[in-house]
Amino acid sequence: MQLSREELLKAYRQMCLIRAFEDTVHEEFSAGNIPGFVHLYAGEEASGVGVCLHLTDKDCIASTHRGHGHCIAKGCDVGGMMKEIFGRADGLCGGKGGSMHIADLSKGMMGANGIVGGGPPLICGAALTAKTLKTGGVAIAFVGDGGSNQGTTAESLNLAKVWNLPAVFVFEDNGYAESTASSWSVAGDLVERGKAYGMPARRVDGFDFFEVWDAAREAIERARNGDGPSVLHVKLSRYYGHFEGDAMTYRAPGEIDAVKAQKDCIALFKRRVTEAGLLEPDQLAAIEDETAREVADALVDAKAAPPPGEAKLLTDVYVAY
Amino acid sequence: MQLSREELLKAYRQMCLIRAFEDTVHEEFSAGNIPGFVHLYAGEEASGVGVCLHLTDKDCIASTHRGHGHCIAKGCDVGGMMKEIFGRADGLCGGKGGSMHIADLSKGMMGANGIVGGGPPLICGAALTAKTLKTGGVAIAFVGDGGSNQGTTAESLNLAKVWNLPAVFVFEDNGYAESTASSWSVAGDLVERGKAYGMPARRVDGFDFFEVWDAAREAIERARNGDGPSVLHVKLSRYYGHFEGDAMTYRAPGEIDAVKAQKDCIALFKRRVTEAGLLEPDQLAAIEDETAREVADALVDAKAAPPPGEAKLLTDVYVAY
Amino acid sequence: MAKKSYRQAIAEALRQEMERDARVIVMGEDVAGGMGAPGEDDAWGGPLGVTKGLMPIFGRDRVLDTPITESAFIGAAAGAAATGLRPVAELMFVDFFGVCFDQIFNQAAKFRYMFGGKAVTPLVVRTMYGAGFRAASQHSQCLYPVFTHIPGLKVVLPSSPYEAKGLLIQAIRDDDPVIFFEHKAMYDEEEEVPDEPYAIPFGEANLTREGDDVTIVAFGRMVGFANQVADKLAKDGISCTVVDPRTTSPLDSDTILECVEETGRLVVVDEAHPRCSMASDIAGLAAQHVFGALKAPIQMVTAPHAPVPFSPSLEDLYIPSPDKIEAAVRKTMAS
Amino acid sequence: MAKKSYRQAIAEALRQEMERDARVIVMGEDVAGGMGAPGEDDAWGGPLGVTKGLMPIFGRDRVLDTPITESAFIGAAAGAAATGLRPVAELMFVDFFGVCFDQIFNQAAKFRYMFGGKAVTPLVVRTMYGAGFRAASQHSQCLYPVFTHIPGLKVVLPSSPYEAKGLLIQAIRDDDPVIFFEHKAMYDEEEEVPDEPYAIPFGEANLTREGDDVTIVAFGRMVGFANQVADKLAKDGISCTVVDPRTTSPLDSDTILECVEETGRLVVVDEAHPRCSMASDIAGLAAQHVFGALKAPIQMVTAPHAPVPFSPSLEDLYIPSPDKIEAAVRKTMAS
Ligand SMILES: Cc1ncc(C[n+]2csc(CCOP(=O)(O)OP(=O)(O)O)c2C)c(N)n1
Ligand SMILES: Cc1ncc(C[n+]2csc(CCOP(=O)(O)OP(=O)(O)O)c2C)c(N)n1
Ligand SMILES: [Mg+2]
Ligand SMILES: [Mg+2]
Repeated sequence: MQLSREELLKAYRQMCLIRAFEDTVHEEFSAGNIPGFVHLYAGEEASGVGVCLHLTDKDCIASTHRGHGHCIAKGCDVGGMMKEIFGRADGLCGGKGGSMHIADLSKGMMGANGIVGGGPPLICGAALTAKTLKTGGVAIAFVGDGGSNQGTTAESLNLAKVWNLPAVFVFEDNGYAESTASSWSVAGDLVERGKAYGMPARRVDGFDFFEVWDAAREAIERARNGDGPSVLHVKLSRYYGHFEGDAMTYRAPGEIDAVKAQKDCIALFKRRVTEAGLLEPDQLAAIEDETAREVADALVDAKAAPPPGEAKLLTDVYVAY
Repeated sequence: MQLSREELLKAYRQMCLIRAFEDTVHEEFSAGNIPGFVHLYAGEEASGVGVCLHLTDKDCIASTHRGHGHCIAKGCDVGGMMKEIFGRADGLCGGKGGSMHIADLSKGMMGANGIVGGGPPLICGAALTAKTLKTGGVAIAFVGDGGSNQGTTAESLNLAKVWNLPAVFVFEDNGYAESTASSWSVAGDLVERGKAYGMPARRVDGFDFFEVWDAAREAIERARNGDGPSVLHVKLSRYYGHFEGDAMTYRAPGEIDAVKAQKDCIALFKRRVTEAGLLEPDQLAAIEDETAREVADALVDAKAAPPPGEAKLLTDVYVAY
Repeated sequence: MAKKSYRQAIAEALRQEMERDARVIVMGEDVAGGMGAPGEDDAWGGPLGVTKGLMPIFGRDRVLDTPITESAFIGAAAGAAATGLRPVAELMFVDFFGVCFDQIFNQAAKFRYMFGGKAVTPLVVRTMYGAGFRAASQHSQCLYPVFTHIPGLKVVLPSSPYEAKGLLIQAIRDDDPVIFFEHKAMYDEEEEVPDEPYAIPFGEANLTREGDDVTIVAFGRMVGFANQVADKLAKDGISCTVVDPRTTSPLDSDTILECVEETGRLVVVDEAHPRCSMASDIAGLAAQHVFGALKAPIQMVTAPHAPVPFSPSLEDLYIPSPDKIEAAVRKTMAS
Repeated sequence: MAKKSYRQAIAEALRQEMERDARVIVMGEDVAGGMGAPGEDDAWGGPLGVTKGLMPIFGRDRVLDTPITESAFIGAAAGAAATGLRPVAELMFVDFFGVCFDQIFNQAAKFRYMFGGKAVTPLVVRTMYGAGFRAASQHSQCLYPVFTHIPGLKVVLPSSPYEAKGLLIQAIRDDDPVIFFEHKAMYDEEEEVPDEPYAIPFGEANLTREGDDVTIVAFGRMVGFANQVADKLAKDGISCTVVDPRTTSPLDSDTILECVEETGRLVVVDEAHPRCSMASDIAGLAAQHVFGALKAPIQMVTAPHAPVPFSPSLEDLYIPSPDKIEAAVRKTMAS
């Protein structure tokens, strides 16, 4: 374990922030306060955070429809995100994008994406920019198990390898694409696929923050050193439905409760760092309070914030037209 | 070797027919008699023939832009093909398709295809029909090395495996996609890709008709038995340019001559069957004459045949509109 | 006859055609759902539940879940159609056409022409379109003008539950590739729908209102809006014909042109973006063929040339509304 | 100033902009060619040789060959554009857009709107279009109406070598995603083209002929045909204005409408299929905004609602010809 105390605190803070954010959005959606399609990341926090902890603003990520966690892990403003999800004028995207399109290019967050498999090609582009302009940056595509099958993803693996791009493909395999099990929809094996495209590939326990962090460190280092792309196949679980409103009847009774009880990534992290004496329980408790408050404040602000006015309907289509 | 004498004769006949056809089209194109984009299969005959010898009309194939050889191997009428390439009214597609779109669904030939990677999804469909209607048929996608990278191809591998379709994906790796070497454009390894999608995959020497035939037999048998899809990675060489008119400056001087001298698939076949005493030299010579004559006749007919008249311009867009 | 929702009407059409013809199969992402999962089978029926209940009747061989690979499975549907099945494939949202359009427009749509009339491709692609769901830019588009542009495709826009059932049955029986557009905001709309199967022919417009002053041509969900406006304006003495073309390709231009000739005024209502749209298509048709009968400028009511915004406050402004249609009718009456 | 071909004009624009701005890169299948191959490097320059010669000057880091994976590399170009490069990606034939359109229309085109105005995506996609090459149904389409329909894209149709150079330079300097349509049958057309770089602004139509009787609006290759017709008809005393809009999006509707107001008659010439086309787009525009000035039905000359046939005998009948344009002008004059 090579994380500094500061990094550990940051990791815990971000995971708690994501969890609090998603739990809050879940409640607000259930109460009918949030419209549209909303996909929550709760349960998968160790992946986004374990990867993004290695990144700075000059590094880029592309996310999926399930983007809130990646946004927070990449440093997007939680207040701006909440406002965006509520469709407010000063949301991170002016209320025009909503949950499925939150982005902050200044943070290297290239957007959640409503198109499954939409991100990997974009990440090849961000990696190409880094390589061409020699910024030292890397680019990471988060892709679901369902998205792993999409042709755009396969093409991107090939392109990243052929162009020797500083890229990492993180397959977040939460066991389902909507109601379809990944054990059915993903033929063969994602680690083997990465290898078949000529790149190092590693299976990762996504409940274990430290394992994610370590695998990501290795892959990102490789990319930064000019040694090309890698694949990580991260196994994890989502706690809520595919989207808000999903009754999840396709899951086994008790499936989620068992995961929560046995290997919740935040609980595992907490146990590990306290047992090892790396962080104090009250430090962690403070973070829990703090992040809960941050999200609660963001919610209050978002509810109070005004929606965009008519004048905004036709702006931002072009830089100039 | 389990080929009957009859099959050997048929194989030789088809390979010679393809060669004669392609050589003739090459000459006619060079003479300015054929318009459009024309991609020739000369040099690759053992692949199309070695695979299609296992098929009957109830089995389907989807081809590529380089489709003449697959058409002939699948039993399309050579006269109708030549007329099609000349854009004649009674060409196989009424002159509307041309070289890149020759098809004969009654023979299970689902078309050459102007779109790289266009065929594999269609073949999943033909295989699904066979499976659903229990016809006992199989479906084969021919794909180039360039086409192997296309997302449609990767998706089709996955779908064929997940649906357990009676399909075979034959990657005809002739070393180039246009002017780009497959050693560069194909990251990793095609056999590994097949395996990574969970299916048997085998590398095949495409100069050796018997090796192709055997590998195809195995894969097609597997498909017919309900044991799902396979991949064949067939290494071979094209004798003409990417399309007619290509100066091929990207190839090594002498590259093609060396292939022709050392491992031309037709010459190898001939040597092998005569040396083993399976067929007589004069039987083979007769086939050579016969196929040359058949193509020469087809050419004469095609040149004399009338083009489609104006009345045909707007027919065949719909069954009914 | 009973009241049925647009969703139920579609499901009934699918079920009845599957009963009638064993070659009809349904495929798409989670059209049954629960594939490989430990819980309930047939868990989803697509994200909005349209196909739920088919799989228990027809089994997994005829109701096929797919991985998220639209090129592969829409292409497979095209290939299956060309070889003897009659597949109904679900492209969940039409916004996803950009990952698979080749298999639709270069393959399925062109087989027959490229192959000299020898192919028959009875493919149906069902897909959701339209704004109003707060689903933002990548899940709210209309895009039927793009499909209408392509020769070889037929394009259907059912405007009510009754229309949806009859047009879907026709689509499945039709021997050409058909794209069937379901408006996601209409699934819960209800009306009387016959229990028995019936087919509504393509290329025959439906006059939902007949009047003397203005012809309103409207598509899909906009037909209902146009009818509302016509009813309202009737009280003010403005008498409107409302034409629901039902299919944009083939298009019943004869009926449209006749109506325009009778009324002399034309308003076209198209939920899609304005450029190269059905609005301009119909306007161009009239300006070429019944120019002499026109008494006033043609009015087009469309969504703006902008992506669909997420925020409800903006999305409500974005969609062509009854108010905008009414204003357009009043404008053409005033000139 | 020297005579240059359309091909040379495009190549010169690329070279000059690459010299001017190190962020400009070129990518596509075989844009240099010979990658990994034992023979000559820079062997191809694309199938018709347009980009040949760039790689030796700018190197493989700025002239990138790609595998045949349009989604990945067009998407990479979009992602690179959003992060600081100014990529010019070649989609060899526009007919291939069906395998990669998502990255163009849902990603690049919508970034700015979806992200609330914070994205800048200076992407250029160069692509070949048009019939006349005996290239059959999947290599001869126009499809610019589809791109024009999409908000967030700019669409350019250069009608001559001079136009091609100036418009491509503008495309590269432009901060929005631009689709640049090169007609494959025009590469060898020549005219005087200035040696120095120059940019032709988007959305400013060019009047290539000015007359009193009829306005012909034509696109791309059709502009030359329209000019021929105008010259011929001038001898018969029919005086035509020919408008080359240069860009279909943005569209210089002001100029078009002014011309129609002056002449009172309109013929639109569009090489694409007729439905939801630029022909109907322009017709609809005129019928809405300058209806009162119109003296005759609007005429539209387009390709038919059919795929492009291979046979030269059919393809020659398929393409809008000077004869058909002349007939349309005479028809509008006669009514
Ligand atoms: C191209 C495309 N096809 C289908 C969808 C609909 N859809 C949205 S999310 C999803 C499932 C994605 O599963 P996975 O990639 O495993 O991500 P997860 O939801 O599990 O995070 C589907 C089918 C889409 N948005 N885009
Ligand atoms: C989608 C698509 N992209 C690009 C092309 C242009 N193109 C035609 S053939 C070809 C090369 C194909 O190479 P390969 O698959 O190896 O087949 P080969 O020509 O070697 O038989 C290319 C790039 C195309 N027709 N379709
Ligand atoms: Mg998943
Ligand atoms: Mg090849």
